[in-house]
Amino acid sequence: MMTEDQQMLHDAAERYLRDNYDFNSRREVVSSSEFMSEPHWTAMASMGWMAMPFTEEQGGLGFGMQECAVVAEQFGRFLVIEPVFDSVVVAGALLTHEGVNTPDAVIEKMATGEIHIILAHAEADAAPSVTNTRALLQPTESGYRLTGEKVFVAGGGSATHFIITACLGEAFAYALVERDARGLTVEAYKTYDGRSGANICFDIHIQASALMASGEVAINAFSRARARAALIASAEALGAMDAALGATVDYTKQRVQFGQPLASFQALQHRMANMLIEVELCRSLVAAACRAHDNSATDEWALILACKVKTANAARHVTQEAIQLHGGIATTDEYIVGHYFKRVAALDSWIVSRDEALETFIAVVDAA
Amino acid sequence: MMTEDQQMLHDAAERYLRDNYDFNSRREVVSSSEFMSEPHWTAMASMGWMAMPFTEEQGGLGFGMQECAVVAEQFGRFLVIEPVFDSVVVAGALLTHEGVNTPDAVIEKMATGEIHIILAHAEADAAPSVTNTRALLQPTESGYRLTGEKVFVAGGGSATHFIITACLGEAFAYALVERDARGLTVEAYKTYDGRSGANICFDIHIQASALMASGEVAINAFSRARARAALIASAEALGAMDAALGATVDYTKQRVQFGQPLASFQALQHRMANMLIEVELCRSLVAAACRAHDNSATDEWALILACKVKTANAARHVTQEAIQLHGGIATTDEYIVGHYFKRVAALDSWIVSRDEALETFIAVVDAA
Amino acid sequence: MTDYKLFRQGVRDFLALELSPELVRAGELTTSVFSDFEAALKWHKILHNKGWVAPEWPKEYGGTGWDINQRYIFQEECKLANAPSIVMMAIQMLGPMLMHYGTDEQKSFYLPRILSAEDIWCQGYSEPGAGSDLASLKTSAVRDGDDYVVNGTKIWTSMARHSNRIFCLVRTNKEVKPQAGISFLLIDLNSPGITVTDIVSLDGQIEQCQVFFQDVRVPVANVVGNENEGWSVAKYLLEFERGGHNFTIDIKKQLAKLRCQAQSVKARNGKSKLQDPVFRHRLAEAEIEAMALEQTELRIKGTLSSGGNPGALSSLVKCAGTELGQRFNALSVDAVGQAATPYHPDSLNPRYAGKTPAPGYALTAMAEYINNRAATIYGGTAEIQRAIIAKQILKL
Amino acid sequence: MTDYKLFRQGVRDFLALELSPELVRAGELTTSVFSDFEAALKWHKILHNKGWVAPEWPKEYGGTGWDINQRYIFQEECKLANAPSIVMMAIQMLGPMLMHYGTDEQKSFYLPRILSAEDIWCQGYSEPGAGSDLASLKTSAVRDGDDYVVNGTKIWTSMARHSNRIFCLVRTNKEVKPQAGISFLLIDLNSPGITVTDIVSLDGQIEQCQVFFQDVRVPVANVVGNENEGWSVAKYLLEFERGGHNFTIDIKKQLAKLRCQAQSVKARNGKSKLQDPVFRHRLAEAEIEAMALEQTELRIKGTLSSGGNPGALSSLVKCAGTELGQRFNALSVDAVGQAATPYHPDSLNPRYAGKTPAPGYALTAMAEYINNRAATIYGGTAEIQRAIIAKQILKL
Repeated sequence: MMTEDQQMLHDAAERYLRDNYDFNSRREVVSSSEFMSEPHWTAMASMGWMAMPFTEEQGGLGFGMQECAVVAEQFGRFLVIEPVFDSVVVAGALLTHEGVNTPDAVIEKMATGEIHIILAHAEADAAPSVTNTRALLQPTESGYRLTGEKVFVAGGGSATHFIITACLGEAFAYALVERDARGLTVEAYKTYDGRSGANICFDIHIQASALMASGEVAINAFSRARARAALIASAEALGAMDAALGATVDYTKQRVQFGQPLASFQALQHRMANMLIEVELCRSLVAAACRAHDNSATDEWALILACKVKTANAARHVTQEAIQLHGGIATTDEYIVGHYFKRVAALDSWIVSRDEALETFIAVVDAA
Repeated sequence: MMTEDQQMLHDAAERYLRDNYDFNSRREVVSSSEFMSEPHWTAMASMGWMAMPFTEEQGGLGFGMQECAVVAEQFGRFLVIEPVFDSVVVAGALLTHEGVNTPDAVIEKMATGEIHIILAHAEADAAPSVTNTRALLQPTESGYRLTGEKVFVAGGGSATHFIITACLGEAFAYALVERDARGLTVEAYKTYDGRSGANICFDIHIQASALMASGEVAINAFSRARARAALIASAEALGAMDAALGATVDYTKQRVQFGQPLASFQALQHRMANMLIEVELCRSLVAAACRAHDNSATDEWALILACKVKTANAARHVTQEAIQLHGGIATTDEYIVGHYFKRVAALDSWIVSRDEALETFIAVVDAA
Repeated sequence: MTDYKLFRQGVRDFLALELSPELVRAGELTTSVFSDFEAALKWHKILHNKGWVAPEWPKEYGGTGWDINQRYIFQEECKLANAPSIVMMAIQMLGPMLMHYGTDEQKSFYLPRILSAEDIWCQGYSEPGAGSDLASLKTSAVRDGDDYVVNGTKIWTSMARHSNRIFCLVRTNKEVKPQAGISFLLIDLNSPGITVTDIVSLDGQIEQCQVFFQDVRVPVANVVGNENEGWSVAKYLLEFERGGHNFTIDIKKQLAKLRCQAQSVKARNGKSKLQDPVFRHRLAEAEIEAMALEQTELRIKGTLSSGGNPGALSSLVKCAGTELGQRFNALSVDAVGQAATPYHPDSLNPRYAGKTPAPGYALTAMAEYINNRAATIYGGTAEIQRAIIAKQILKL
Repeated sequence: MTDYKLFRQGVRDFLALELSPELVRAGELTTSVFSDFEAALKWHKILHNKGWVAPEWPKEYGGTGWDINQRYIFQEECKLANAPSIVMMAIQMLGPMLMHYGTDEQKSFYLPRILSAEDIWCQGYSEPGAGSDLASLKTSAVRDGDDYVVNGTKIWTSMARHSNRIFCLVRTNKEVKPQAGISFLLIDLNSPGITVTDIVSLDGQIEQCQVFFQDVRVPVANVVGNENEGWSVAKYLLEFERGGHNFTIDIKKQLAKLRCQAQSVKARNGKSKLQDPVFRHRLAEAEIEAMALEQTELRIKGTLSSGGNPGALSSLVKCAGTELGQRFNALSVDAVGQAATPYHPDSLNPRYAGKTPAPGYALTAMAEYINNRAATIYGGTAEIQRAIIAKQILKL
């Protein structure tokens, strides 16, 4: 059950997106040369969504992941392409962790939408793990030289800044870099889920103050950012699968075959019942994992990882079934239901992949 | 497609079992104090089934696993409890492998059913692997002293002899021992699938000639016996799941609920179609794996292990569905369909377990 | 606010004091929803003495007055302490129904006897030709003076061999639509004309029976609710059967048992089966499902405590919970391998002290695996639950 | 007896000689049943010159005279060599049907033009309101002198944008039972009154079209078979569509690609994704399914070579084969992770020589994953196949 705050956030997000983010106008943006809609971005900032995870002292609303997830679920439901949470929740976690040297102004600008910051971490042939990077930070007289390459930076098409992870000597570290920094090349591209990505290549000089964190602080902050990314991915996947089920229910009720609505066929009814079971199990887990995170509960990590695995499995199953039960129409670009499938396919491996989450889950559970 | 020989074997086995091995008379034997039916054993010997895998010189019929599997499938279908193949195929493989010192008379007696020999290998806390045993063979003046314990010897209730695996120094070895050997205690029990098992405990003296094989010969023979056990288990599972599907189809056609035969409900139709898909995929794989074994094909092991994994998965799925689609009646001892489920549950871990087969499959495929 | 920690400690103290080794053994060796009857009865009486036998009942009728969390804690601690399961049909189903539909006479006569176990009840709904399609039941009750004359048969009546009474659905009017002609009747199993026969289950145990009625006379006063309104009485009951169960508690217990089994068995890699990667990954996926189920049950509990109605969510939980339980059963059998195969009923008797063919950790695996296939059949099959979900939630 | 080794070598030699790098690239970058059209057409003409474009056809009509094993070897070698897929609708379906039902004029006019690719055909069965329930189709053909006047629309007509002709099911009699009033009609897509619009697929590619007919005049001579007997003509064709495909060849290709993808990606344990135990076990289960499928296709091939009729086994293989293909697609996407996400159509163009946002091994993964969802929908949905299995094999 939602708190009053959560219910208000839910209702506001649902209303705004229903009124302003219909599938056809989304399609227009996706098929344009833009990587996202500036007007939507501005509107979303004014809805306060970008201020959610920051404290009041930081100029934010002081909400936890429970509240962010409520809005993220609506993002999944309406297939929002703007990387709001990529910036404020994921990069936000990296910039607001205790001990990180972030200027107040940066947080303020994130919270108002003036800038948006995207984490650039993955490298072409590095194994996924918290701190595996071959990019280098080398001290110079005036700061650092930062060299390397990063790939598949989700949301990177429209980012104004990147957080780039790198090794500083033996230590894991990360720096905040402007998109138009000299020596930074951004190859941006569209992604199958209507969003953007970028491969970036850099040999740049940064000031000492641009080094946000290193060593243990950086590792802890990064781990927290990953946890939050898993939660956002789960919440979005929940919204997407629930919406896909809703579309399937509606469609099968009106589509007639062999003289009857599809919804009257028992085999399809049972499959839709199975879809609902999946959705509801995920709904419980997303809420519980967010709560555990907000409360720093002892089972926080187990719940977050379980949530990631379960929502990834379920979202794949539900959106695949949604396509199958629709038939041909769902294989077209102009019909919404296949887009849920594409979005959850991209979410599956975003920052924390399903397989990685399962492997880590086992380690966490067996260590407990 | 079956050869003429195979068709004849199939027809004869099917006819004999249909006429003589109905479910009710099987139940009588199972609920008696006997571990199997002596009359059936004698009749099965006279059908020639026990002579199948032995060469003509050995007094056998010279058939391959393709022919044995045809009969084993019928065993699965009629839930035969007599451990015919446990003896002639599994122990038979251990006794007829090249380099094994088996007296002709032993093979002859197996082939005529006069004796039946069961492999005793597993130990209480030994990991399953080809040669892992803690039983000991120690040379004495007149032969060997054999000491140790073996557990879960499937078919051990009625065995006249055991093949006991043990270490002879560093070497893996096995000996042939009579059930009433002095110093051998047999604790026999019934099993959930209506068969028998035994835990045995031994400190016995055997003659030198009772040592059947040791070292590389023993390892190779054992590996071949395991391959054949996996094939027999697969063929039986195939027969059991096919029969379970047949029973389900028949039952749902005549059972009326909500004014219609169950078979007319679409959700159940689709599930039965899925069951059939599983059965037919298994049928193909069983035949192919047996053929590969008989021809010593290069992909023999991959096919056998794949066959074991697939039939175990499918048989579980199909027999569980068979119970579910029947409803309450299938949860009773007096109705046949649940017994298929119990039989395949026991077959799952017989000699080569499903998980073990999967693990080994990966090793075999990745080494190829 | 209730101090749940303190409450939990109180329950633990009580269990430590009252659960004899034999009762614990009966709990450990339970392979179905029913424990050894003798042990269950002993335990029932101990709980009754304590006043804890029917925590769900209102206090006025002999309940405990606990809130939903306390009831959950109690159930959980009983399970963890391996208390045997008591026979619940009357407490879980008949009792609430009598409170709702019963006359004052019925309530004052039957309810105390349920609590004290003076009466053991079984449930007579299903018939050989009427399972999921309950409305097609044929057992008839024909009015004759102040009695009904009952003829027909009921099947799958769990524990009928140990019961002295049965609550039944019977047909009192054949002229109307199937659902409309059914009444709810309480019958003394010692009445002349009743025969009870055992049904041997697939695991070799006897829990189910078939009950035959031949010209059995039952006083008209034994109808609950109005004549011909038995269908709505029964539906009220089914809600209790569905919502009353906490699958999570059972599944956590299964998981603990399974981890112990898997730790006791060596795998191919020489480590325990629990460290065997194939098995571990399958287990992890099931563990994750268990967490999702737990959180869903907590959600329902939250809705109930704040006075809400979880509605068909309980069908959803029944589907997910029973199927997950079966998945754990299969993992158990996979974990212990051939050690699961010996069929040795003595081993499952809490009073047996002899040798067992299988090691302790493996004794119950196969019986549970087999017995629990029924979990998706009784109390509304998985197919019926899915139909309810499709109709009531998805409005298909 | 045919020397299959020699035959295989001959095919390999031919492929090595004739497959240009651009054609191979088109094969590698194929993400659906259709390759880049330009490349496919080139390859069609090369095959036609060699006389190998329609191996399934009888020799008299321009086939190869190969036995079933040779045809399999040919398909397999083409796939392994990354030959592009040619547009098969006319060769696989229309051709055999014309041979069976066509007039001499129809045969001698159309068949050579199919072989030479002078005609490119598409298939007009489905309509917006008639998918699985094909018999409810509404496109009408009304007799007017020596012509029919056709009105209506066909949807999911693959490759219509590249075609000059369409074979259609149209309604010629509305008064009879739905199946009885349908005729099979050959229509020139250049006829006045026809409009073809593209349908953008979920993967961003255009393969499907919708074709609109407004008062299109089609000579009566273009009916195949008798008027109002189109339903049985179409059923004959559907058999070819189902039986004509060897899923194993595609799946072996997928498996090889997948192994290469998984080897290229690092997993958490520092080794390649292929050595990541979670992934490896999921892959192994799928590999085993592929072996079961292969052996089933070989069984069917055995039945066919000895003149038997595999019947509804082909429905079974279609279910298993398409769903397994989708499973491999999902494994591919899991293997390559975020490298699958870039949407960059140029990367899939065999003539593109620029930079690609994703590495070579990952270029096709997502497009295949998305596109192949249609595999269980077209050519008879998985649900229709299961209904066929239930009815024709299980007799439910």
